[in-house]
Amino acid sequence: MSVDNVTPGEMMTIAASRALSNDDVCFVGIGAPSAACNVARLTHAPDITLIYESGTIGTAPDVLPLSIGDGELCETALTTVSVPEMFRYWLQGGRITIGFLGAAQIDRFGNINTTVIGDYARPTVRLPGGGGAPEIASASREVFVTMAQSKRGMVERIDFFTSFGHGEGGDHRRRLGLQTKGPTLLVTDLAIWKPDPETKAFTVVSLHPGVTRQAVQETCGWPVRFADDLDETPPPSDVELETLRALKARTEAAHAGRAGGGTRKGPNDG
Amino acid sequence: MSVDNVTPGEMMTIAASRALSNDDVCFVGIGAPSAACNVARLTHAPDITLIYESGTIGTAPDVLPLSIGDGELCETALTTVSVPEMFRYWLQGGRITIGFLGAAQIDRFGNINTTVIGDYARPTVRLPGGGGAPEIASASREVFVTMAQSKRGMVERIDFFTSFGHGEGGDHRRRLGLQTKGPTLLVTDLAIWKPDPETKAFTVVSLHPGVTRQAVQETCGWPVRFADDLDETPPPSDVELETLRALKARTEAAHAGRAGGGTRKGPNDG
Amino acid sequence: MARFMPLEEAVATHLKDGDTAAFEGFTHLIPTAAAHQAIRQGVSDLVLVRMTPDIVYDQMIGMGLARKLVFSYAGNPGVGLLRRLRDAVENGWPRPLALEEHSHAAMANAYEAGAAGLPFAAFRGYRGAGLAAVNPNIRQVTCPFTGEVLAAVPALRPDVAFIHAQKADRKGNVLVEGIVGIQKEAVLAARRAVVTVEEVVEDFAGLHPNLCVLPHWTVAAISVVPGGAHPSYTHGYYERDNPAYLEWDRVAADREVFAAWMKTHVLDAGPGVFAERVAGLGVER
Amino acid sequence: MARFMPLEEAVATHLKDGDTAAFEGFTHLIPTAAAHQAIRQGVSDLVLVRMTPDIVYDQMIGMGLARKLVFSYAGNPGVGLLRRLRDAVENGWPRPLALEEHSHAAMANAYEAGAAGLPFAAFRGYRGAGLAAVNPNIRQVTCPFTGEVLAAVPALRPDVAFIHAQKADRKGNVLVEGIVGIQKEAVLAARRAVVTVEEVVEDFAGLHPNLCVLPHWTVAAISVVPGGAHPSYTHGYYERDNPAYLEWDRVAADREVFAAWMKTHVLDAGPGVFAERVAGLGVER
Repeated sequence: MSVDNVTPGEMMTIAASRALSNDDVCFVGIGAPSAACNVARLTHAPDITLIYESGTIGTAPDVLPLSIGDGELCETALTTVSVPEMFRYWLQGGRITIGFLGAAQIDRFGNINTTVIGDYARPTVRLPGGGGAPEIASASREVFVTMAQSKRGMVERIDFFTSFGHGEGGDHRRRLGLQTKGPTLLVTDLAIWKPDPETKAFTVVSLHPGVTRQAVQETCGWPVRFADDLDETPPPSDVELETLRALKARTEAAHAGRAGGGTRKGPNDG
Repeated sequence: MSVDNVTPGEMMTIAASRALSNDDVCFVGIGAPSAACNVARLTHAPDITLIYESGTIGTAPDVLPLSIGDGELCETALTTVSVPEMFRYWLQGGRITIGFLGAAQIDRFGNINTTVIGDYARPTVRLPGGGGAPEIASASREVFVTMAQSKRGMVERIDFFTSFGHGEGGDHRRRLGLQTKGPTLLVTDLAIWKPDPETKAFTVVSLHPGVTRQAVQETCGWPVRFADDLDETPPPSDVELETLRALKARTEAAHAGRAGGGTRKGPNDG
Repeated sequence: MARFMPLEEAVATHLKDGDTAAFEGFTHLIPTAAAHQAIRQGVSDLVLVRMTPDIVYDQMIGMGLARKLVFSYAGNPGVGLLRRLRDAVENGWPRPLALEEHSHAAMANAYEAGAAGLPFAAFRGYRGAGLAAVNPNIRQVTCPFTGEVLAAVPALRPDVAFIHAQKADRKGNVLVEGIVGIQKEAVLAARRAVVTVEEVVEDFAGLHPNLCVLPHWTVAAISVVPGGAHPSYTHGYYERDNPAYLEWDRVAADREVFAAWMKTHVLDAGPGVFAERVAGLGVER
Repeated sequence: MARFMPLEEAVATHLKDGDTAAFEGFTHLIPTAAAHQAIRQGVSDLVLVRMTPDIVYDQMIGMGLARKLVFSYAGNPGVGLLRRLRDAVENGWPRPLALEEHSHAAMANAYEAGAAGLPFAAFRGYRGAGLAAVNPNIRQVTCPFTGEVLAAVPALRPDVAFIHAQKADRKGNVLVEGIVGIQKEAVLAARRAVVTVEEVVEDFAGLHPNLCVLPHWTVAAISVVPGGAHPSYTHGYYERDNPAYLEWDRVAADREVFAAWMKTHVLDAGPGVFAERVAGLGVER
């Protein structure tokens, strides 16, 4: 398939989906992670276990959920447990192989901020907060992150440590008693990043088709390191692209139609 | 109804059943407590909530269970929860108004032993152990005990504190930080006992019809105290006795009949 | 013991100024009707507790009912930020709002500890996370066997919890199905619980034995409010009203638009409007 | 990942000399067939864990498989004491048996902590109870908010857990219904789990969403053994064989009667006998 008509967002979702395997038990964040996980399930990893923090285990939604608690997730799940059980038996219990997160702000060590812009006590922008992320980041065996690149999002220094990645790098996780691997993969709309084995700083290991080093640096707030043996990400296959587009089309059709009788309608970009 | 044909065991069960009310949430021990609780449910307290430690909440068995986990308990329950939930949310959560226990050995302060006869490390007789009793005794708002009298069962000094009643009496519970009332009622086959308000030692407050003070003392291992205003327990009413006997008859019929094909049959006194 | 009563009476009886109140629901079964009744009642100085404050908490905060929020994720699910919450936190409008912020794991464990009658919850959490430094209710406890240091948070014990559920039986037992979230724990952790339900059935005979049922003696009041979770959804009854969540983003962006919307849709309305609001959202049953 | 295999292979693969092993079941769903297979396999030096050791543990202890028992109530349910256990504890026959004794609340919390990946469980227990003085694994932890002193016990983390369940689907997901007891926690707390089931079905489509289901990736092996819980029962399949519990009291009373009974009914038998044993105990389905 020609790369020309593939959007960067599509390339990001598909590249992220490839990192997941049939044996993974994946704790899925909403948005880009959810799309990637479901593309994996609908292509090369049909037996992957997807878990959303609302308690749905082994879910197989036909359309992408708008929230972590959509009815579709429960209706297609193997089982649905309470939220305390989800966080105690399933996440803290060490059963999650991949915690898949998005990020508002991230630094080169995979530390994530979704709490505040500015000072915590007097924030410029009050963001939603961490939700499940602090313990997804510490209890999952490894963490994947996916987000579109921007200087506002990929920063030299995050304003708040919502969830801990590699801290200041090196063996910082180990020093805190964290036995899990932390962030091992960052997939953006431009590139695939992995932590340097020593410093743990994210390093570009693969550029998506047509993306230049300059484009990566221009949308990233820290000085970018590129791997010596830099790859080019294989373009989406027909199956991957068709699967993703069909999923998005089903999602839009499903979420556009329904509205209640008592409230006025707002614009629907869902 | 004439008292003549009422057995002491029947009188015990019926007298114990009368102590329960419609609003009680009762954590039911197997054996005599179970019979008393179900007679209460089938007579004056139809809305009583009976809970067995197997997780069955609001159960209404048609026949008495042989164990705390009989299928009948689950089939007639409002809901059945896991055992950890039972002990965490329902017992420790402070929702049980009456913990209803039997006892192998009891002392005058309502301390109970179902663990060992003799030394703990080298017991003469190894009894089953406490099961739910230690925390039933501490977490239930009050504790009722029912047992047939005998010098072996009602002793000056128990061999092991399986569950704590009033300890050495007085304010011993309060000194241990226990906020609950502890044993407030002991119903035997001969009498009804309640703790003295000051010393907390069990005192006979009512003799069952036809029972003498001497008979109570002869089957009790400590010097018995009788209340100044000693009552006589009202004899079973026709309804009470018929309900109990019908329940026992249904129980025997239900438990006698069923046996597997692969093991030889033993005597069935169930 | 559960008593059936109109929602107005249930809220008036069980929600008082200064209460610590949890209106719980995890995307599913959000007790919108009860929250709107609280707004109409005009209660003040609440400490609002919820894992996932969304539109109804944005509304309560925007109307000035709350002095403090205990939470772990405050967002308009599928849409973005909560603009009335932001206005309160960033600008103190209409009044300042204190925040006690946790992670989901901490809140879930804290409710669980509350339901279990414990004073605190221990869990392996907050390692390297910034909240531990800004929230004095995040402490530590050491395992007496391994020496491992775990995070500890106080149990949540709200004065009152509000939830929405599918149905009650005539005795007042309550059934919650689907994404059950944190509702059972919220009810058991609270001193009083008020439940709105879609309908009342004769009894629960024939139900599977292991469902999520709250016995009638764990609930103070039950009010029948069909559609009472709208724009959230009730599994088996009606679907989520996604456009309403998008609309809220527009409404909440402006103080005056917000005030006008609240007058029309909440202050001048009543519990009866919820049935209409879900009329077009039914699922096959 | 669950693998379907004959019970002989499942026990041989997953139960080794010296293992800490839990055969859990709470009156209901006792994994008798798996325990009998362990006896036939002749494994030794086990640390047996169970809240309610009953006939099968009496048999395993009487056959000398165990060096230690971790438990909270050891009895023949509805009948009385366990005579082989008594012989081991009181007389050291056939070998001495160390006891680690807890209350039900402690064991339930310890399994729960094991399932939750925690090193210990804190609960309000053992106050005034004698076990705290004789069991060094009962310690204390202090609430960092209220100062209340709570009991603490180490999490249970068996090497292997055996349970019996109603059914598996073809992928190896397992359904447990009725009195679910401690089985889910035992499986999740254990390093490996072996499940015997009454039957295998194509899938679990159409089941209520909130049932007790163990995903296939939490289970190591599944063996189909109809009747495998006899003389215990399987909700929806067959009833409890009460006379067998009474018979056991007679069998276990004498070492030679016991040995002969074990030879006939366990050593010289196989998993196939269980289907016959429940033939007369079916319930209407």
